[in-house]
Amino acid sequence: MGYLSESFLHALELVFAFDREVQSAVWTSLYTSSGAIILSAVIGIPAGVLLGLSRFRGRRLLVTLLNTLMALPTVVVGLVLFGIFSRQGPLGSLGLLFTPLAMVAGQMVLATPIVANYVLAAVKGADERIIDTAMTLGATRFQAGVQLVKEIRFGVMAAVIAGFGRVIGEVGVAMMLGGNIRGSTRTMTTAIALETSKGEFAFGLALGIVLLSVALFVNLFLNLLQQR
Amino acid sequence: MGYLSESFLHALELVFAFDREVQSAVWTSLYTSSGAIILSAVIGIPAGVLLGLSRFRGRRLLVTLLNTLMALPTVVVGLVLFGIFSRQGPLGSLGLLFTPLAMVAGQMVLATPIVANYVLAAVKGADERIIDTAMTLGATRFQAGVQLVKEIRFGVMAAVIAGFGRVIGEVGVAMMLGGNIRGSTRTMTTAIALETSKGEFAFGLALGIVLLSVALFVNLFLNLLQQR
Amino acid sequence: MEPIIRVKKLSLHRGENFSLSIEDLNLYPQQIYALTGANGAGKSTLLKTLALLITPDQGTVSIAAAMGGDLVQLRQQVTLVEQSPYLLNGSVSDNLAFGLKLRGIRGKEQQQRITSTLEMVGLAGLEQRKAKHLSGGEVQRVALARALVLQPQVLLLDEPTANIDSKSLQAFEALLSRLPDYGVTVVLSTHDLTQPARLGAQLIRIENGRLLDNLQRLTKHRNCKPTEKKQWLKPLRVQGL
Amino acid sequence: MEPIIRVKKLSLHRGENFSLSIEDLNLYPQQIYALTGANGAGKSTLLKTLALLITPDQGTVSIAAAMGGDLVQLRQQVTLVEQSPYLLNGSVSDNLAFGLKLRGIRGKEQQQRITSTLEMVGLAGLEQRKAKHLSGGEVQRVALARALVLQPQVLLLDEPTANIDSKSLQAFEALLSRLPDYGVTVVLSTHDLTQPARLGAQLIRIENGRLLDNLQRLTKHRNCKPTEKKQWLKPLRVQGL
Amino acid sequence: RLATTTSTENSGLLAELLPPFEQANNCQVDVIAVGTGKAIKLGETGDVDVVMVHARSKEDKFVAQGYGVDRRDVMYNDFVLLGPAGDPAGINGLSDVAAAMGKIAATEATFVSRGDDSGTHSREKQLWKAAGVTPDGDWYLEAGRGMGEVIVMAGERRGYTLSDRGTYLAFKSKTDLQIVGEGDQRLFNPYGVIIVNPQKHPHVKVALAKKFLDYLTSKQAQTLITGYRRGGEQLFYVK
Ligand SMILES: Nc1ncnc2c1ncn2[C@@H]1O[C@H](COP(=O)(O)OP(=O)(O)OP(=O)(O)O)[C@@H](O)[C@H]1O
Ligand SMILES: Nc1ncnc2c1ncn2[C@@H]1O[C@H](COP(=O)(O)OP(=O)(O)OP(=O)(O)O)[C@@H](O)[C@H]1O
Ligand SMILES: [Mg+2]
Ligand SMILES: [Mg+2]
Repeated sequence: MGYLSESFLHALELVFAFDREVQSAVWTSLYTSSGAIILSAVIGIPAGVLLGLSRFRGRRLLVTLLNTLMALPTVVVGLVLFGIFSRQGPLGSLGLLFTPLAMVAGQMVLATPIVANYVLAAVKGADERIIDTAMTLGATRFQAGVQLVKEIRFGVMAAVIAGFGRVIGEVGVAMMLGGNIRGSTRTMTTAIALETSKGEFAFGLALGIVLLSVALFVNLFLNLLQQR
Repeated sequence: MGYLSESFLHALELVFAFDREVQSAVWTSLYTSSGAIILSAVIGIPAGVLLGLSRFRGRRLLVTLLNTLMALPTVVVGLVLFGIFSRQGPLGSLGLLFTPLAMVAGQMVLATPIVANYVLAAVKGADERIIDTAMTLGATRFQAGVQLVKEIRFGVMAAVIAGFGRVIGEVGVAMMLGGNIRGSTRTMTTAIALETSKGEFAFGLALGIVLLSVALFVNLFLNLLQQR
Repeated sequence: MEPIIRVKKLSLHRGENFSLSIEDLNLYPQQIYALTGANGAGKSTLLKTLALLITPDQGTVSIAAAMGGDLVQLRQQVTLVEQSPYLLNGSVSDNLAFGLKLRGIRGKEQQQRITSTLEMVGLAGLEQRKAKHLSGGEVQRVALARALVLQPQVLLLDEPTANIDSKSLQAFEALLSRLPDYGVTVVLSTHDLTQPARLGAQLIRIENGRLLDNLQRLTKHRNCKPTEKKQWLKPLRVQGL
Repeated sequence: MEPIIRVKKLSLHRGENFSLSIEDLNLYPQQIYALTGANGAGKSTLLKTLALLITPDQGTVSIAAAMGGDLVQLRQQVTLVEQSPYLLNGSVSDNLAFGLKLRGIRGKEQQQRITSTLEMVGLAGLEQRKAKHLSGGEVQRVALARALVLQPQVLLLDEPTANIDSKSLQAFEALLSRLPDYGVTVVLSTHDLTQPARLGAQLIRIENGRLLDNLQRLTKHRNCKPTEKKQWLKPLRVQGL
Repeated sequence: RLATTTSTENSGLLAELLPPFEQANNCQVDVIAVGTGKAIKLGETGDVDVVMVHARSKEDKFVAQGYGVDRRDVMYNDFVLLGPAGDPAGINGLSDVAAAMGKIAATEATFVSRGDDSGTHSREKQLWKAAGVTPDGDWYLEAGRGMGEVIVMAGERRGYTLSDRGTYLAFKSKTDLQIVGEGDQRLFNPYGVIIVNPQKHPHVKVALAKKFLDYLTSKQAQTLITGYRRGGEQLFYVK
């Protein structure tokens, strides 16, 4: 138990010491997660809107499948993409394995169902008159969808925040596809996992506190963005 | 790459062979996750509603903190609760470490912010007249809140589904607090992690497919529940 | 006679551009009051305040002590039908049942009250319709029925006949004008300046958040005999609807 | 003269209880049509269908070829103001700008049009108000302005004066009755049976989803000189508002 | 409860070794397979009864600090140096493992290190020291992962790595790495078992733990250990 309080001091030290390795891990975490969440938003938001608005046979089943994808364990995503990126896999020649790009791809796979589901729920809860209003004012279906997203922007922002939280805090994909290589693909979470496996619980926890602080700053920033 | 197709066959085999160990892992996954999500719903739904409706100084900051909690890495939750449940920890005498109960506690910590955030977003997107309508018809604030939850039940169900997906698919907490003990705390995800670390990729992936099937059934069930 | 609602030194801001301020306003039981004024004058704001849904910045809205102590008990006796009413998810009958359940009225009595109230507003047989699939006028009728079925002491109606068709209007007005005989006090807002006279209502004119007349003085009462409250649904049914 | 909207053998189901079916209905340009009927008769449904927002189960709604080819081009010329309008998040002026932006009207011209249209509906100076913080009548005015500012060829109005205060009503009616002079065809629904006459409108009576009169025959036209369309905002401004 | 390294559990040995003991004593041994460092930590916190690891210096420290008692040698296995098919550093056949490591560094051939303070990592560092090299640069990847993962990584990157034989055999089919160095004295790796000190943690089932240690060092267990085969190869040896 002693390590709980110990780790707080440790975290403070880490932050103020600007330890180079910690900095590099923070930076890797940040840019892979940001890249992944941007891609997820680009795919997940339109997917959620489409699924929320359209009425076709099998829609319910598709929604249930999308729900199920939220249960994708990171190890499974890691395994599948590993198979694809590995030298014997279909994309092996690109040499993406154990690079940040591979991590971005894996995290995108994790975050997209989350973003899409959140947006879907927001669309279902939105006022039914929005689409008709936009269309009678002369919008195309696409423009009406864009306006809908603006009307439910609180829900959309929540979707992005949830997806971001998921990827910056996840370790399985980062580990399997990034490889936790010091100075290149070591993220905050893989560093935490490493320290923990070494038995350095206090240091691991300290890194966890640093990670949460980083996430807090990102969220504060997104919050400001939304307030505008 | 070969293991991708191989694993599908393997998964089918596993399901039809009713392998005792797989059964036990499925069962452990199911009941710990269900327990955790029920507790999370009990805490997270009221928290989300309260936070969505109330107006007080610092509310925005609290929401941002809640958002940040979604970035909690499973390892960190594992570490902290480990410190609490371990023999030297404050609750050490209960001997909860490496039992399913400890896993439920950890998963609850992971899922509660997700449920609360989802519900919060749904409340913010809900029609503003709901609370006033319920109150002028004679409801107490509490009854009005309950009615609000009923009105946004699609969003609430989405919250529960997202939280469930998060916990049934996560491995860090299950591993650190459960200990992946065969026959007692081995879940689908820790089994997958174990097989993967053994190099049994196909078997790990097959277990992943079984896990997703289980999640699909749960979601179909929740979907039916919602349709009523 | 004691007023049933007494507003004193009320002041209330909404946004930067509007404030409602009422020095003194007494509403007496078994009267009909008609609130008129331009768009944005503050009619809806005043009604919401009387319904105890908005807490004023200053001043008080007090309700006759006889009606119970706490806020919830009072709200159960003062029911507002909003200008653009929100119907709860579910069927028409679910909407009417909501308030009844809160008052412990279930089973057969609930059923009967719902059926007769829907008949009263011209929606007989629409019990099982989904509330979200109604026309504008039907929504307004359901909202009115949802309040009437609770038989509150004070009924606050925000432009209740705005979307009602011309054939039913007369029947509606007949219904409203007879409510005081059953012990109900009615405050409604309207843009139809001929309506108050038809209802035998006292005018409350509002402009820019202020009352135009001193209404403390204007207390001439309609005469009506208080009746057994429980029975008010039956005799009220209006044939024409 | 060619009709601007032609409805043929239209049939349309909503839920299990209502169907709209219209054998034949021709609407001619620069006319005002007033749709009347009981609550639930199908007025709003018909207007939505004319606005090309509901696709009928059978039959067709055809719009004069001159107004453009595809659905979006047509919708840009046929604008509906709903009975209970949805205002977009943002300011009043954002709401008016939305349709203008879609038509590529930006900058100064956008600004001018918004200002003069808001003046027209009596909301001068409310540009920056948040749309979600308006009163019922103000919402209806903004929704009307949001359609007027687009200067569509056909204006469909669902109970546009239901929540408008009595003082402004006359000015509104004057505004509406002069629209045909500027090339606009107006179809409005109303429960005020004296309104059609004041507007010089032709009655379309609807009951239970069916037209009561054969309107193909009724084609007597108001006479009005087509004017330069771009100028219609200026002369329309109504002082009284 | 037994905390042990992942390699022991993953090799499958425990599945052979434990049942006779469990039957004889009518108990169940909960195996918690984690990294060496964490296994020792679990012992320190008293969350397990017995620790079985392979990192002599850490074990000694654990006992010296009073966390553990009654350390015994159980068995040993050996490390192998793995390299890609082409053997770019040309070390195949060198019997001196330190020299081989020196050559890898000299040619800057890719080397993937565990980088996690595990028993294997400690051994690797000792070997670098023996070779007189401070590994650094683009060719030296510190992965911070488990043994199996590191073998796979080295395979993907066509690099060298140091592994225990058991894990290599388990991953043999997943990689094209081959053994390029083995048999050196410095590659032997003893496993020890330690009972968590009951004076620090009174709830430790010390009697049973003692029986377990007795069992592990008994003739019966030792034959099971030497008899254990994986892919036709013997993995563990006893003194
Ligand atoms: N989405 C829907 N699903 C099922 N029924 C519907 C739906 N929308 C409307 N209806 C029904 O169709 C009928 C016609 O509705 P509509 O809104 O066109 O009436 P209206 O003439 O505009 O009435 P009002 O004067 O009350 O506005 C009503 O009985 C209504 O209950
Ligand atoms: N939540 C709010 N925030 C800011 N301003 C508001 C809010 N609600 C109402 N207002 C403003 O308060 C004023 C009075 O509104 P209210 O709804 O009481 O008017 P009303 O008399 O009911 O008008 P109408 O006849 O149009 O229904 C309006 O100018 C409106 O813009
Ligand atoms: Mg109002
Ligand atoms: Mg209508």
